Amino acid sequence: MEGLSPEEWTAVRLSLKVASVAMAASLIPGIAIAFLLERRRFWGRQALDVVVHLPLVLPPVVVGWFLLIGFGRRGPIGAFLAEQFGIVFSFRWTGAALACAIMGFPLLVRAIRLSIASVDRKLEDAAGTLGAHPVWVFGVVTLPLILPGIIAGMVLSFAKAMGEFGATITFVSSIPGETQTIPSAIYAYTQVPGGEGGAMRLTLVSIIISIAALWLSEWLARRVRRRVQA
Amino acid sequence: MEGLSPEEWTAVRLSLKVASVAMAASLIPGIAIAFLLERRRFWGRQALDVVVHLPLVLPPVVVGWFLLIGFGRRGPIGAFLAEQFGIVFSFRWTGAALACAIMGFPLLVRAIRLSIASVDRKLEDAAGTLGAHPVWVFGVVTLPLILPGIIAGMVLSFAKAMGEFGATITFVSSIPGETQTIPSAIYAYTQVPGGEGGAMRLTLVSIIISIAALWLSEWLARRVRRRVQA
Amino acid sequence: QSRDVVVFAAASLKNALDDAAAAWMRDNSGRRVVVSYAASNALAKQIEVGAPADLFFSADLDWMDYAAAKSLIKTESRVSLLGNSLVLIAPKGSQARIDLRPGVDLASILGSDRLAMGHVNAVPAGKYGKAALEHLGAWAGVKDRIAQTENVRAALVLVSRGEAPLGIVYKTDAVSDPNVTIVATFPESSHRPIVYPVALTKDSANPEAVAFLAFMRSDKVKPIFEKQGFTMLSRAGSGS
Amino acid sequence: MILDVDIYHRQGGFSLEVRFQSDGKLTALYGPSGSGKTTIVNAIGGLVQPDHARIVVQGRELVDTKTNIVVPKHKRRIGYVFQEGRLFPHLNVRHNLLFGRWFTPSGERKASFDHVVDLLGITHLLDRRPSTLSGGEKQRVAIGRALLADPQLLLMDEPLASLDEARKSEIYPYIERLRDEGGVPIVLVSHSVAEIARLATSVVVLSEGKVVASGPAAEVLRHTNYFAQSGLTEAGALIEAQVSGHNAAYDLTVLQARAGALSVPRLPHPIGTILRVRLRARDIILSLAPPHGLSALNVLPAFISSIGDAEGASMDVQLDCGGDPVVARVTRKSVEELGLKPGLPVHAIIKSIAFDPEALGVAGQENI
Amino acid sequence: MILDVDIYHRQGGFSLEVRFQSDGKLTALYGPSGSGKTTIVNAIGGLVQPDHARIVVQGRELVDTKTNIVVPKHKRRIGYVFQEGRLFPHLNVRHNLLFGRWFTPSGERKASFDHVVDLLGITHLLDRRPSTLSGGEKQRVAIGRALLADPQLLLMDEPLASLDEARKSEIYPYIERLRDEGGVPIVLVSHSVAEIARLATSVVVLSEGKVVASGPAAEVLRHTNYFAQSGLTEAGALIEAQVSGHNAAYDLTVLQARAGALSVPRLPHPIGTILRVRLRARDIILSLAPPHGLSALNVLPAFISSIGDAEGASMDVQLDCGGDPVVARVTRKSVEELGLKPGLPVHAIIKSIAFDPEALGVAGQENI
Ligand SMILES: Nc1ncnc2c1ncn2[C@@H]1O[C@H](COP(=O)(O)OP(=O)(O)OP(=O)(O)O)[C@@H](O)[C@H]1O
Ligand SMILES: Nc1ncnc2c1ncn2[C@@H]1O[C@H](COP(=O)(O)OP(=O)(O)OP(=O)(O)O)[C@@H](O)[C@H]1O
Ligand SMILES: [Mg+2]
Ligand SMILES: [Mg+2]
Repeated sequence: MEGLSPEEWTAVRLSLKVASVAMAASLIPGIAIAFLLERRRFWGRQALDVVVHLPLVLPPVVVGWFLLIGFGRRGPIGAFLAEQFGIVFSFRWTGAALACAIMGFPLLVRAIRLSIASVDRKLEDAAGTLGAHPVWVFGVVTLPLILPGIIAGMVLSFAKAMGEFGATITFVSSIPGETQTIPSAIYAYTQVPGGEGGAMRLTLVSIIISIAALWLSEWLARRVRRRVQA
Repeated sequence: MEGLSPEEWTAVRLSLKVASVAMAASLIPGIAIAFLLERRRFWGRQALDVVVHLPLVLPPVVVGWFLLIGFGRRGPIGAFLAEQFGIVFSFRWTGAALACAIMGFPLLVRAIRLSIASVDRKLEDAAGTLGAHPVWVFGVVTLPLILPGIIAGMVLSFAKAMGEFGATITFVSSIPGETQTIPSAIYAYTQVPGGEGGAMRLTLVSIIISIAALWLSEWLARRVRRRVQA
Repeated sequence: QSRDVVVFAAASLKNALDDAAAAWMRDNSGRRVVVSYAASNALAKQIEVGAPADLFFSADLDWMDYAAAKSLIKTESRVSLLGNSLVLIAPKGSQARIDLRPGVDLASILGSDRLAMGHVNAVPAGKYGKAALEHLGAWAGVKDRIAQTENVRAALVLVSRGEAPLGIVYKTDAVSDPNVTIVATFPESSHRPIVYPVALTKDSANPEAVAFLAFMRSDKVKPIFEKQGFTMLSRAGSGS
Repeated sequence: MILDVDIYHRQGGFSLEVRFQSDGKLTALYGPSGSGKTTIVNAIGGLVQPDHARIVVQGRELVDTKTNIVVPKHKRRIGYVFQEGRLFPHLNVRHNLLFGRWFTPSGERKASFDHVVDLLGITHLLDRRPSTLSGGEKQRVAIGRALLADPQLLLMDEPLASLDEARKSEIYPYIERLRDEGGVPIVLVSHSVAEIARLATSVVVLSEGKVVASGPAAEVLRHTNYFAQSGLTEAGALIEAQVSGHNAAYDLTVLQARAGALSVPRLPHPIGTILRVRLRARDIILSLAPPHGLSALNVLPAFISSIGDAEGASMDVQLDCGGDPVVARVTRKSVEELGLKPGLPVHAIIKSIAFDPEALGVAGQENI
Repeated sequence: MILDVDIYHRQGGFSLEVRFQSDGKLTALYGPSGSGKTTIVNAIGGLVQPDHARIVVQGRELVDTKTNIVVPKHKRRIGYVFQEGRLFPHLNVRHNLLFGRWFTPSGERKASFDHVVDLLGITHLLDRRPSTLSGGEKQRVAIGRALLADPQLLLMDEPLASLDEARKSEIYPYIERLRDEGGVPIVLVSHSVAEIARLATSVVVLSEGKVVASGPAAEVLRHTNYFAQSGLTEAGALIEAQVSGHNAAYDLTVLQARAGALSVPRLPHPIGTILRVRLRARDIILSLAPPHGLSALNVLPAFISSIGDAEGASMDVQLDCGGDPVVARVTRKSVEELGLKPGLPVHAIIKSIAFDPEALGVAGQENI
């Protein structure tokens, strides 16, 4: 098997960037929403839960389509963000990252929720009696204790972002160097005669990246678990 | 918005069947593999971990393609299963279920793994001292304690199955009444100009189903959590 | 500093268009063509919401018409550039001998097996295939035995892997796969002409795009497209 | 009033209905398992939100459900030693110990880290994770964590339950000092009458969610019947005595109480120190005549002030030893045989050896 | 040999190196916090895999690292009361209690559920979840769970630490019966010398991972110095005595020991029952002449057999009371003033009241 072409390298680099940014950007909102869903009872909680799960339930193409409508240049949110903050998603790599982040969001949130649910609330109480404001308690007790869940969520989010295709290509198309991630490139290969080689090549690259990511995450998880295990 | 056409109803029923079967069928292997990955150190563990994650990392189309090669009529596994047990996947709803199960598998396994990791091993030890063989310990201590993770995993698996499209259509194509699930039907709508109405209709159905599924899972989780919380 | 030419093209055009773009870039060093390959419908919708495309190269007429109706393209630039033909294929070594005449009985050949083809409502090749079968009076017999795929390549794979004994794909796809044989070619009269229309988008202000479109209409690219099995439509014009 | 507690709270089938006030700097909660001790402490600490309650500590109103005052737990400035440790598993021992300190106003950091760590014998554990500690080590770290938070109220739920005697008697003086010098009110849950007698200035006896008795330690402890089995062994009188001299030759310390002079095993306290001395009722032998040729060094002349009702074989004989109330537990048989009756002059005999460290605590002002 | 333990094990900076044999049916492990008691129990229970070990219980070889024998924990038929409860949170109390029973061969289910539940006072808790129990309630359920597994070896790690005295003295007789009638060897970790003296037939004293002393309880307990602080209060002689009569009028029971007759508060045991009686060294007063007019009912004539070295103010005087070895702890001052020396005839005076329930246990055969 030959090496990757420059365009393929571009796609690989882009995919890594998109997946990393998607994972990183969804982390804080993911933790926040997981905490809300797991710990708070508020009006609209059920609805929020459903919304978070939608990217999983709906075909990716539909998600991409909603994104296109909502976050496109002429979409209500897209227009607002572009005007107010100059953040443009449409047909930019940022849009690909947004699509990937959203597709991975339910996975991230679920993993973190599971971890939050298994935190011993008595430890949080103990921290409270020692004078820690609830925000501090979250920061110095809850957060360290849910690190395994956060890591698992990040793995899922990153892996999903590496494989995400439907929503991304629907939302931001597949422009080489800007929005053509590995899955888009693989897709294009599968659509033409003789593309199998290219598709396999990129598939292998994906697998190698995911091996590296998993290895890293396991290493992190082991370190963290050793600290957390009671 | 008009009601669903008979074909659409068929797709909805099929999707429910496929998603339920996919979820149910992946449960036992999911628990087993989660347990292996989380608790045992064996040769090939890393590889197994990667394989489990692949459906997430690879574009769904590629997964479908691998399924076709492996589980198709001429595929080594498909041929074997067909000959020995008469189990045929190709162009059957069972194939759709297989595709959905595999696509949801990494999510299921991760959720269960997280739960297993948070089980207090000391309780298992205690069960051991009381005479319980490790298999029993798993059944009467570990399993009940990881129920929250199992439920979360089932939700993810079911939701993923409701939305899965790429791998399914690649593997078993889209045959009304046999393999045309909601996402396939939505896909068809999105491909024709003016099909948005139909797509929206089915999208709504998907959302309603997922609301019901989430509601059910929350209810279950609440019951279980009340039992499990120390 | 000239901008890149951004082409939104149906994914099935990848090989042909990559080669054409390479040829153009060789001839006009410093200019770049960037092609985003995706499904025609996605591309049309994207252009509708303001995608930075200069050219839209669709795999069928429906989505070009959609774009035209929404005034997303410069109508005067629209041209039906490429043509293709539809064939019936079988796995290599298949004994099937079929004459695609009106009244042809595909159902009995299929037996309990499936006929693989693109989605009959969604995928262009599926739509053409359905029309052709209807024209030949074979649709009723096979309509319950169709395995509809997300794209025509997937139908090819199904036949190539032996999952389905018959399939309907483009000739361009069939000739490239050594694992399938073309059993018969659908008569051109049995379906609407298979054309790949291309047009400049309304918002495109890139002169290079005009130049590239002109290049693609020139004789220079003819061997490139024909090498991939397409026919250059000589009657290139308004093309609907 | 240091502690003013009035709680009504139901949890499951258990209802807690307690109301007590305590003037004491160290209030002990005593009662059988399941009588509601931890629930009370949790309510004071803010971990349980009682249905109805008013809790005032040294004038600070922590809870008043009538006026909807509920000070959040992180603002109560408490140090809580939990019944079950609750160490932070992700922090090593050092950071567990220092946890409360992060949230203590820097001007109020008084407890010395080195001293507390040394006292608790956990210096060698500082870099370890809680998961690698033994049961008693965990408990000691938990005590240290609460002490180092420099609390304004210390809640201790059976803090010394799984510690050995040697370690306990090292910790007692520290708690006494906190109580007397630190001005930190302490609420202590304990099943050990000996511990309560040594440390408590007030005692609240609980049973099935109700207060059975409450008041100054000396008073409550005199009623041996509150303490069931352990009362037989541990209850008795608490009197005050001053160190009046040390006898280096015999390693003895002589205390002067109103009751008379007491020889006890050598104590580290300087002459003049006021001690609280527990005279266990079970340790006191009564003699009609001044005894001779006995190995017991302490003989206190006394008058019988009253004789309690019989409980099984034994009777509590209340004595007046020069003004100090002392109680002796003797058999009914002895009472009859010796003809003991109120007003009779007797001699109370106590071995010096009976004064073990648990029986001898430092008395703050007005601690008895 | 009931218990034959030889363990070498390192964990972190701690190294355990113990070797002891025990003939006793109830072997108590005693030692300061962190001395390795739990680690030993874990090794016996199969929760810790020692680096090198040979552990034999009643002829059953549980571990022998030399021959690679390691009986898996679920085959050891043990009942383990953990230091920290470890109840199953997903099961209610009833199912926690019955857990071990599922795995007990049906022929060997001897412990009566109702009896154990009643004894432990947890009848009203059967349908509750462990998370709603108080600390002591959890501990009682944990004890019940171990007992109801009908183990062939009972491991108890500070099982009674957070129970009140009343509850303890209800549980003691049950453990005694298990020990004497059930033929179940018991390993008990305890910080309470009183508890050990009441229950143990053999004692192993540990310090920093090493065995300091081990042997029959009566022998080890006579050496008060092993027991540091608590030794002062609790150590003493263990002698055997038989119930010879009950005095209903005074609610007393008369015991006959070789040392002489002892009057103690009324006991439930029938005449003829053999008891083990603890004579705390601190409780014994020595008199040169037979005393008169004292409230103490028990006067045992004795000869001084030896006088131990001085430890601070006190000396242990070993007595021979008609063949029973008894030890009295008196001040050095008294020894000098009374001129005590080996061979001198003296009278040992003990109050009846000193015989609290902890001091009076039932003796099985050869239990002392
Ligand atoms: N994983 C570990 N790493 C390092 N040291 C450990 C580890 N586990 C236990 N230890 C140490 O081993 C020693 C013995 O522990 P063990 O639990 O046997 O003590 P123990 O006698 O039961 O004490 P306690 O009365 O406090 O329960 C302790 O000093 C403890 O700190
Ligand atoms: N959630 C609950 N539901 C029902 N009963 C409860 C709940 N929580 C506590 N209780 C009961 O309240 C009573 C008091 O509990 P608490 O923990 O205050 O007892 P305690 O005096 O501290 O006992 P211990 O000495 O055993 O620790 C117990 O009988 C307990 O069973
Ligand atoms: Mg409690
Ligand atoms: Mg221990």
